[in-house]
Amino acid sequence: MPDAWDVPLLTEWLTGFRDAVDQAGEELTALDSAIGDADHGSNMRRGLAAAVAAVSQAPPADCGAFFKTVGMSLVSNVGGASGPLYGTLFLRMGTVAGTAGTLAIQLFGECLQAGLDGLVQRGKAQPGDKTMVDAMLPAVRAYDEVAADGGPMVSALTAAAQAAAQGRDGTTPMEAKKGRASYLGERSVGHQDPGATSMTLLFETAAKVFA
Amino acid sequence: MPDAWDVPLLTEWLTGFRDAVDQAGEELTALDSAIGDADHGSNMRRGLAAAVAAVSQAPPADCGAFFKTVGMSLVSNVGGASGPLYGTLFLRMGTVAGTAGTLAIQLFGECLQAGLDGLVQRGKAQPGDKTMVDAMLPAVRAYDEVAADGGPMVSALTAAAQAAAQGRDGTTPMEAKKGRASYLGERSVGHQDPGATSMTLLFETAAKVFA
Amino acid sequence: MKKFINDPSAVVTEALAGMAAAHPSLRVDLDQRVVYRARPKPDGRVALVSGGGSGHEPMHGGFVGTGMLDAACAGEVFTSPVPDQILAATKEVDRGAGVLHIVKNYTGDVMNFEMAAELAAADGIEVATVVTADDVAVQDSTYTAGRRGVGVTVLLEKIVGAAAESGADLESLTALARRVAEGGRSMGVALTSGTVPAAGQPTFDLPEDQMEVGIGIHGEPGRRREPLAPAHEIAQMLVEPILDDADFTQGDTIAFLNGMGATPEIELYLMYGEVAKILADQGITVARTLVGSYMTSLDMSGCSLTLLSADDELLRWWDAPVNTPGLRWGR
Amino acid sequence: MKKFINDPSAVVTEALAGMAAAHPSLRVDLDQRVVYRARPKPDGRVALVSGGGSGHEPMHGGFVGTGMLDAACAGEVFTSPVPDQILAATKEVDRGAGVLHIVKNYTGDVMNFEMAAELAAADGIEVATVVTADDVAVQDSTYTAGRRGVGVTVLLEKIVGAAAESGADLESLTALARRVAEGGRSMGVALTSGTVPAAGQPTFDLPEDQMEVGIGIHGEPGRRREPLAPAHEIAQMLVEPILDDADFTQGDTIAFLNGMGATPEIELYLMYGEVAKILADQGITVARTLVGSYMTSLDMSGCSLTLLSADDELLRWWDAPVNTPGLRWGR
Ligand SMILES: Nc1ncnc2c1ncn2[C@@H]1O[C@H](COP(=O)(O)OP(=O)(O)O)[C@@H](O)[C@H]1O
Ligand SMILES: Nc1ncnc2c1ncn2[C@@H]1O[C@H](COP(=O)(O)OP(=O)(O)O)[C@@H](O)[C@H]1O
Ligand SMILES: [Mg+2]
Ligand SMILES: [Mg+2]
Ligand SMILES: [Mg+2]
Ligand SMILES: [Mg+2]
Repeated sequence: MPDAWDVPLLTEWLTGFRDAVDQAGEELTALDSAIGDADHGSNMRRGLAAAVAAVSQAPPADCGAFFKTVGMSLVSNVGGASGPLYGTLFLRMGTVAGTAGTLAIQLFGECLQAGLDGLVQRGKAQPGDKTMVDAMLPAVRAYDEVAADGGPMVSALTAAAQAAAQGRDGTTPMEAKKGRASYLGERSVGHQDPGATSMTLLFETAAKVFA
Repeated sequence: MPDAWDVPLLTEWLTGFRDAVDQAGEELTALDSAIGDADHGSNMRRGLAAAVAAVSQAPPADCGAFFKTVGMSLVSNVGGASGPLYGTLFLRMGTVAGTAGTLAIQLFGECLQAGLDGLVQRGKAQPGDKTMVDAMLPAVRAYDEVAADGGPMVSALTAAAQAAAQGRDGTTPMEAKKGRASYLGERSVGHQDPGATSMTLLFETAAKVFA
Repeated sequence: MKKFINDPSAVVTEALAGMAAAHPSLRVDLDQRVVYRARPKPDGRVALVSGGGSGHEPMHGGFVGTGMLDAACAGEVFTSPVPDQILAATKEVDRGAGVLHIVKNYTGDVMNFEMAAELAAADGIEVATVVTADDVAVQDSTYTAGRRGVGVTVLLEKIVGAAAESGADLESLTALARRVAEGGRSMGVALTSGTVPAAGQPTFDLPEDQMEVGIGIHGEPGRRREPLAPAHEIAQMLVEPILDDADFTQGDTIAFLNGMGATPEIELYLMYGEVAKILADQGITVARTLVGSYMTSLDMSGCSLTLLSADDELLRWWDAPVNTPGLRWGR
Repeated sequence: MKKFINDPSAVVTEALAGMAAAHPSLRVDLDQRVVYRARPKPDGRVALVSGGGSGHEPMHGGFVGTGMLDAACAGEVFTSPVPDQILAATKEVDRGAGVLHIVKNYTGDVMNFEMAAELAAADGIEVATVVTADDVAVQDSTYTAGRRGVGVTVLLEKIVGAAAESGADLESLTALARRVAEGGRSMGVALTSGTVPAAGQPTFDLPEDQMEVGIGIHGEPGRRREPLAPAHEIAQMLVEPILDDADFTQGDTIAFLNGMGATPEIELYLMYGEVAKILADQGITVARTLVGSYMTSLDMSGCSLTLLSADDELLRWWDAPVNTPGLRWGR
């Protein structure tokens, strides 16, 4: 097995993420009920079902096309905050991936960084604002450290997933500054962020693809 | 004590009726909740408070003036069905009473008959329609029987009160044909009519004045 | 009881004060509890007076204005106004051409308006009366109180109000009003009971999985209870008894789907979509539509459907300008 | 959950179908879930597009028509529409003079409109955006998501819609819109939670003797809970934080008391009476008033107050004719 992503592996990642979100849907919505508007689970379910359908209907020719199809599906089917955020993340990964047929550890790291940049540019959240950024930022950092040492991919992704989970747990004591939870002010403290929770599932699923 | 009504005795009747309705207010409203709109108690309370205030503010010169003041107060302050019905009853009694200072057993009987006629004319209820008519009609009949035998007043009024109570009890198995209860159709069966209940209090209080 | 109120016994007067503050086009007599137009109509025109218990807002006070009512008398919550109010309003708005009383068929309303009309006549004012009785949930009979006056009242006030504005005389307005009253049929359903402020608790208890079918507008229970059903089945329950009672396949129909006070518009529109489908299937031509909460029953959740047969004249009056807080279109 | 619905996931489309059936003045694209005017405005005029989650009816679809919006995009219940809808609407209504997007300040709404605006610009359509953020319950800060856009949105759509009808260009309309957005402040309170159809149960539980103070329009809990209070105290809780945040004693004010969906008009008017008294005491001149349920939160019982500073120009646009299902006056 080559130590790089290709379209079939990306597809495995996507369907795995869809399954994980399907399973965690109630939990995501429950988290969003406490500090938001009780729809993060159904939003992500709707979007990922559409994304999986899109890539299986017209299998993308390269990694860039794959990410763009996923990104557009999320943008066009989710709505709310998570649609543009996850959508931008995948669209930017697609820009960096371009027409590449495979993404080795270095290039995939650049894709992740571009996705994170897009997410932050779109949502303008700082670390500590109690958002999905608090899971993704440490995940990308951890990935980069392992990648700087030359990999392998499974180690980089596993480190990323662990860092994401830690970041997710770290959102609980935070007072939200972005998204709907911010309207609650101090009432948002003590609740785990739903977006950081789904973001952690994304990295955990990625690690499993190479495990 | 003369065997006839005069203004002080009529006033005693009115305040007694006010007190009886005050006390039975909750019961009247509860009866009206079941088959009407839950306001017969508060309607009658409001009206009788106004009537008592009116006759004490400007004590009427004769029996006719007394009845007219009471009737007008009820018409002007009750609203709903019971306002015009009780109001018309007293106004018509006032017409027959005219400028009389006292009402002996015969004349008072004519007053009652005129009141009943007014009530029926206004409300167009037949006996058996489950209304206050089902208490007042037998009461007036019973009064007339004793009056035809020459009285005394207390016997005529006591007979009337007993007949009213019997009529009131008789409304329970009836299906309403008039008033709000009629909208319930068969669902109105098994409930005592609130208007027949307050009408019975009127006759019971009258009997007490001469007891 | 969760309500925006102060003292339950002051609700009617305080709400009227708020109406007066909100609408410079109205003049509100807070003592008599009568809502008038701030600018009365010209001499020689017939005036329209309506009224009833409070708790049905915007009806009737919200329908005072050009093209609709001249005065509305507000009774206690769910209790008809007293003759004094109606008489005062009748005298105030008479422009020498007579006054039409628009009365919903409830024993109390009918009798209080009747007494007021007698007193007004004694004062030399020509008064005619039309009584609405369009609720098909109640069996019609000359031996009973008859049907309740519900949704058609709103349509009648609009249509006859427009005709009155144009200068029609009392006799022809009365005839027009009777024609509207006779051409309308309504049916209502409730998902929850309302709460009368003075009573402090819901008038009836309705389990989560039940609804009341055949309700009026006074928070009273309906003709029967049924299990809660999807919107398309409820639409059927509204349309069917109306069509069983009268034929609407000839000519045009005005359809009015009314919210009972606590029904949000998204649900009303959804219900209207279901009703419209059935009406189309039945070959009924809906020429005009009104969807909204115009005749409410305090905070009851529910809706009622009213169908009115309408010829070209009625549609013309329906389309004519109206400018009231509750209903407003045209110039 | 007691609602007039069929399938909870079909609520938005079915309600739009009912709207289409009820209003011949509208054209509804049920696939894209966009409400258009049946008769588009003439070439050379700036078009106004708004939208947001469903469940706030009549906002926004009910505000499509002459003198207000050209198109409204309906998202899922309480979820902003996706860029595809907004882009489709923007393209459809552009008359060559550009399109103004009216967006309520919620992360999702802002981002989805932003993406649509980028795509439209790529298609050569000039798009400007105004974001409303008038809710004083939320502390304003550049480091947070900022205040929610609530009641002022309705006033803005009316005022800027009138100006757009008169032929103003995109730049001056955008400036006008910003002026309205900056001049408005709102505060809301809830007596009960609403129920999202897909969720099937109330978003939060609120005991009989408690209310939520500082709510938005998405059924979310407010800033704090308080014991249920009489109307005059609640009015104080609405007015005070608004006046603490901005001065309304100079010039004229438009006052808008909004019902949240399940609040009957009698209570709204009563509340408005209390609000009007406080405003008068504070030396605030209310030049225009709007009382009704125009921006709802499904079947939530509650209300919000919006005050808007208005100069003569704003009042002129406010008074200009408007003809939409939700707001209608003038010719
Ligand atoms: N400005 C932002 N930047 C990054 N993430 C954000 C931002 N705003 C919200 N989020 C994320 O979005 C999640 C909520 O998504 P979702 O519930 O689907 O959308 P909505 O808030 O519109 O209902 C939050 O838990 C948070 O992680
Ligand atoms: N047509 C009628 N004739 C005689 N009595 C009537 C008639 N209609 C109603 N009633 C009486 O009025 C009573 C109800 O009075 P009330 O509750 O005060 O008025 P409303 O029905 O307008 O709320 C009924 O219990 C009945 O006895
Ligand atoms: Mg959410
Ligand atoms: Mg009653
Ligand atoms: Mg009553
Ligand atoms: Mg949402």
